[in-house]
Amino acid sequence: MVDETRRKKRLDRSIKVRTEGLYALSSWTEMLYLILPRALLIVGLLTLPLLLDMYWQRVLCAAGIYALLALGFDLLAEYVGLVCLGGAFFIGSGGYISGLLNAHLGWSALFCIPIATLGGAIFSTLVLIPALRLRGIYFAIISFMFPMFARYIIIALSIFGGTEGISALGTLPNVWTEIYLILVVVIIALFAIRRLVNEDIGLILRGIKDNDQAVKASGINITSYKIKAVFIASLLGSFGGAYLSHLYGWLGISLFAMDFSILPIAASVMGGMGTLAGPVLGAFALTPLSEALRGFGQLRVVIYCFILIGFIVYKPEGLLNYFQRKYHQFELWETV
Amino acid sequence: MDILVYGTVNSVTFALIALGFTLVYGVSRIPNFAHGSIYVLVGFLTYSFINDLTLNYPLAVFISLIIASIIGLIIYRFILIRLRGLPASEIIASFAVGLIILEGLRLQGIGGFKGFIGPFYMLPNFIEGKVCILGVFVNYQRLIIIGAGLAMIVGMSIFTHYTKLGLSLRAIAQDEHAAMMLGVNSDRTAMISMSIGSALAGLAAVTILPLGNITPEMGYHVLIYALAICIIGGLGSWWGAVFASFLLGFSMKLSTALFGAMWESVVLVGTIIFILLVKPSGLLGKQKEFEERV
Amino acid sequence: MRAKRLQVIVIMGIATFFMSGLNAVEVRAEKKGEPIVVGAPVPRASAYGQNGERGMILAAEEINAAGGVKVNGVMRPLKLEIIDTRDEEPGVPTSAVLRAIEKLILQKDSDVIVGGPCMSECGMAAMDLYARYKIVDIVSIGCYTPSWDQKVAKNPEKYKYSFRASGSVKWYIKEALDLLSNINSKYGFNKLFVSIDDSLMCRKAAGIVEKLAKKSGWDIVGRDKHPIGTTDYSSALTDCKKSGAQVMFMWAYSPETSILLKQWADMEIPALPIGFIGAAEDPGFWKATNGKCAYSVVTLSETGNVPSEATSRSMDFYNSFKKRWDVPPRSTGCVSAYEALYVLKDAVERAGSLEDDALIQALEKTNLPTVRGTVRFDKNHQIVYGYDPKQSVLGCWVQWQNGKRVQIFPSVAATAGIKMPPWLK
Amino acid sequence: MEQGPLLKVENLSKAFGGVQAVLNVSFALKKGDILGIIGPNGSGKTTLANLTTGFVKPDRGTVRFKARDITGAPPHKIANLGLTRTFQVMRPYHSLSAYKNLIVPLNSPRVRQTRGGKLGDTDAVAIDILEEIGFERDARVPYKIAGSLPLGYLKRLELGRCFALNPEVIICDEIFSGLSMSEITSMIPLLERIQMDGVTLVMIEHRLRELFRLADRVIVMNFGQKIAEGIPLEVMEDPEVKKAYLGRERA
Repeated sequence: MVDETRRKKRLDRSIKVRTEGLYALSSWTEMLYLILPRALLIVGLLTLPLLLDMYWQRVLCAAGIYALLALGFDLLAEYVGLVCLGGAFFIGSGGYISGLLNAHLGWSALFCIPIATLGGAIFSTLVLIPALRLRGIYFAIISFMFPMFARYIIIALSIFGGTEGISALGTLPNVWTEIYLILVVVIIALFAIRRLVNEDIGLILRGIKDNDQAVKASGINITSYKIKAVFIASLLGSFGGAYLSHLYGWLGISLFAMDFSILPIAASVMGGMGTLAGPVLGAFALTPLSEALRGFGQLRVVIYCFILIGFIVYKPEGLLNYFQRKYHQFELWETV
Repeated sequence: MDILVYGTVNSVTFALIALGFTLVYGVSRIPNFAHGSIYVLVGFLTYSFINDLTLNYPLAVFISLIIASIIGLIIYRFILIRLRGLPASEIIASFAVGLIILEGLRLQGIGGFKGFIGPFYMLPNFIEGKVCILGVFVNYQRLIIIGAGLAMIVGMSIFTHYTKLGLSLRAIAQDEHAAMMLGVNSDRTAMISMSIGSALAGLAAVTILPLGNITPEMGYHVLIYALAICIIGGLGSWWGAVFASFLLGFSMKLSTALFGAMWESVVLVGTIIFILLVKPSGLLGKQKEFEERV
Repeated sequence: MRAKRLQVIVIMGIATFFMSGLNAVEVRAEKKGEPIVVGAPVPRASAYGQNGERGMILAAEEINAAGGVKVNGVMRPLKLEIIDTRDEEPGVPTSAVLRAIEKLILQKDSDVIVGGPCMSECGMAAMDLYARYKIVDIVSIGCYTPSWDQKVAKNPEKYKYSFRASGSVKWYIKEALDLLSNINSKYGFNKLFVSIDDSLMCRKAAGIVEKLAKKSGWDIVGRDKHPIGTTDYSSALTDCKKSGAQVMFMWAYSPETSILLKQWADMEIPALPIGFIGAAEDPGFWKATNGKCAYSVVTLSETGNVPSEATSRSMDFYNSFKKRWDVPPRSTGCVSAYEALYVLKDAVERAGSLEDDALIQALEKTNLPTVRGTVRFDKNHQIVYGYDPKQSVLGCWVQWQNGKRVQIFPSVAATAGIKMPPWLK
Repeated sequence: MEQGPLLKVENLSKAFGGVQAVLNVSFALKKGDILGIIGPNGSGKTTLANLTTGFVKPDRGTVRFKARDITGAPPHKIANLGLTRTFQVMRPYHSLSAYKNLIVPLNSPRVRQTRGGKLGDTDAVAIDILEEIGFERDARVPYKIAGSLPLGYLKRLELGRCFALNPEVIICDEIFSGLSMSEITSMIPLLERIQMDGVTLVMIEHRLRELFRLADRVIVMNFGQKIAEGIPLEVMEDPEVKKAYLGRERA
């Protein structure tokens, strides 16, 4: 089937080469070439709600939450080497703190969300600290256990509304606040983290992933850097949780549901691990996909999984890397 | 007494569930998140063979186990083989396969398939009846579980120590590169380990399931138990897994007796977290394992 | 090259799936007026959800066959939009369930919501959604929590959109106690053994039952709390036998309860099992236990799930359900979901429009004789249960007799008396 | 005036499972020394380095650095005191360019302190250090991705990573291994320069001839124990040492 005498060759586009050195920018086309993808993402995300009907706007809100989780997951997995399967724990701690503040103290949602974001992040970071020295699959599994543990504790002690949860929490002022709050946070988080990983702290984190021994021998306390990274990731997750509990005005043990741990990872894998923007893109593709499949009723999950596996197996580089390649390079066939 | 006898049964149950998972992880470093689904699938397959195709019991069990091992083979050959060394992808892909199986079992109305909904899918006991041990009534099925568990542990250790295939499995588990240089085909061995692992999951299913009902939700529990035991025991170590099964089996029974059943799950997860934090190498883990984990 | 072709095939496959998948469950109706869209969130993989869904489809088909719903002189058919909420499945967050409901409201333009979700956490959270989108809903599958009507009572203006046609645990407990009193006065039994699943909900509920039973003259002679998943009950049953209990009150939803009842029969425990036994509700239970479940008494929540002459429509419903689906109705959620569509039809016809306030007022004034009695809502929008089919709707306690579930309580609807096992004299 | 030893190790022992990796090893290091540690494979040299720098906790014994007990302290604390090391297995942060590799040590508390809290342009500092260590700036070597560098540069990079920390002691774990003769020849002056800058070196080595050109003193280890210590050429005359080396060669 495959033609043995030809092979595919990939070459960088000349404009890519020209724009690589930052000081060499000389024309508008080159500027545009650099800015276009970023602008497309920002403008695209910000105008999307205006084009969609109300239901898809809601889906977009949910996608935003998954995007934040995926971003946090990608940061931890690809830049620190901590494969965290405990996204639900961040969601849960943020959601519960915000919801409880709102339900018991009556503070408004807009006030509770920032407090819960910070509080949830501090709480989940503190809880995860003892686990930080673990590596690879071991950290993955222990982080997978934390949300379940929280869930069982809440059921066993019957605290915070027990199995029924608490509903009728305060919601956000209006539909536009709901949607733009999350989108703006996603965009800010994405660019802030992209910036962060290229700062010194980002380099140190990558160093920890590549070779933690050498980092230790360089006089760096790797635990404190890991804590910082986990804190950042849990900030994102806790914000997502706090936001979610006010989006629907509810809190309950299903804030710790496995979906919040697994889906963001799927999004990262699909979008392209390690690219930061990829997981965000993945979340904004995967969540609507899962909603679009609702028409199939029960078959939905099965089809969804097939698509996912197809992606992982046949396009393991992920969406973003694929697009990036197409953007920066062209392909031609050459004869051997 | 109650605790002693039933704790033992509980523990052996755990060991049966976990051994297949440990084998796969030990040999190929693949966390098979579809383990629980295969367990449940074998239960339903056996049920269907007995009730819909009216096969006799041992034959039904035999065919289901064969199917399970083929499924394990397929999962590795077509999916996991391309993902070796990417833990996140491995987890996602195998979990997705598991979900497909579990959700597939519940689908209604496709090709006349009714879906396994509701609580009434049971396998018959091998032998009905019970005996009295130390003043506690134990039915034969539970003794069979203990027997099967012991047989499996002994069988596996003979297999891995004295057969060529078993030795190559162990070689891969200890040092993949060295083994490959010595001519052990890593992919083939991993594939075999997946199929044996799946068959072991199936074997666990057919011995344990006659005690209760089969529901798709069990897939998740089985997966969690398997993870828990492997982590606590030290991965790849038979005795570690067995030891961890006993630890969990008894601590869960004890917590039920002391604090009430709702603490059972808390104790389960709490033990895992505690052990990983205090002794990250697992209970019987060695220095090599420690370095790998921390 | 090959990869390209594979891609094309995959894309085409997905496209076909999309097209075939849409409108998968649309009930055919005669084309007259514009259809009334009824959104139905249902956990399709759970037995309760499946059962309720069947009830609703049956009702919609019947209504449409009879011409539909008459709104201002126009006959409008019902269009049932069923969506799988997947609540009751592990790993699914409530927010995903709520999003499914939002899809019904926002995208499918549902005029009303009828059905689930089943889980209390989801059901309670959904109320806020209905208030937000100002859409009337009739909860009719599951969601039995007593907090539901308390929540409406707290803020009746906000939650005026929500009605509950399924029962509240509160009433079911009262029914159970009345049944016990019946037995007490008829057989003179007064020794009660309580056996429950060790879950929060069961413990709470059984605690209330114990307290009230004590008040009405029962002796609690023993207790057994078994962890969910227990598969051997011999020691508990031995205790029960020793305690001299005459009635074994159960509250258990784990499927393994079937083993308990099998062992009960094997050991010939002289105490009548009565209670909330999830597994024993299923029509297949007799076969699953090889008939050893005989004599156990269980509630199916709604008259009409077994043949009964309680009202003129009880028998009709049972027969047409069995004809449509080849299986008898299971239990909880089936009749109430079926009736909910008739309640809706009645209210819309009286209101003459689908406008919220008119519909809510009409629903509040509902007084509709139907399968399990007469549907009326109290001031908290909770359906009124009772023992008089002309004033309220009836529950349904059955006993397994000769392979069949036979209604034995409430007395108006009963088709047989309680039979005692031969070893209980 | 006679100073106390900079690094003093007493009776260090460590066993892994049943294997006694290091047993009762003691040595002292004076400022400005170059100390060589030699011994056959598996004689516990690397473990000794691990024990000294805190990567492995000793079962028994003490490590004193500048008269301070650092036994069992975490590696990064020890590094911040000025005792650091290279690794036998080279693992640079291969996805980063060479100079970015030095950003990591430049962010350590020690560097911040010694430079008065002001780092300025860390990139520039990093490139300066690399140039000092033998990366030709003109050939843009410091900008290359670390993963693509040849072994010689990797060893220098590893040394540079330690050097960036402004250390007082560097323990070099087999820094010559795998290098060609000419690479080693160019490495020796570099090490000498580092020593002249006031850094005390401990060299764990297999290449005896090259080591003897540098080292003032050597320790010989076998089976986890110190069997000899002294001036390089004299030590080799020691019968124990001969046995350890020759015995191995005969086998």
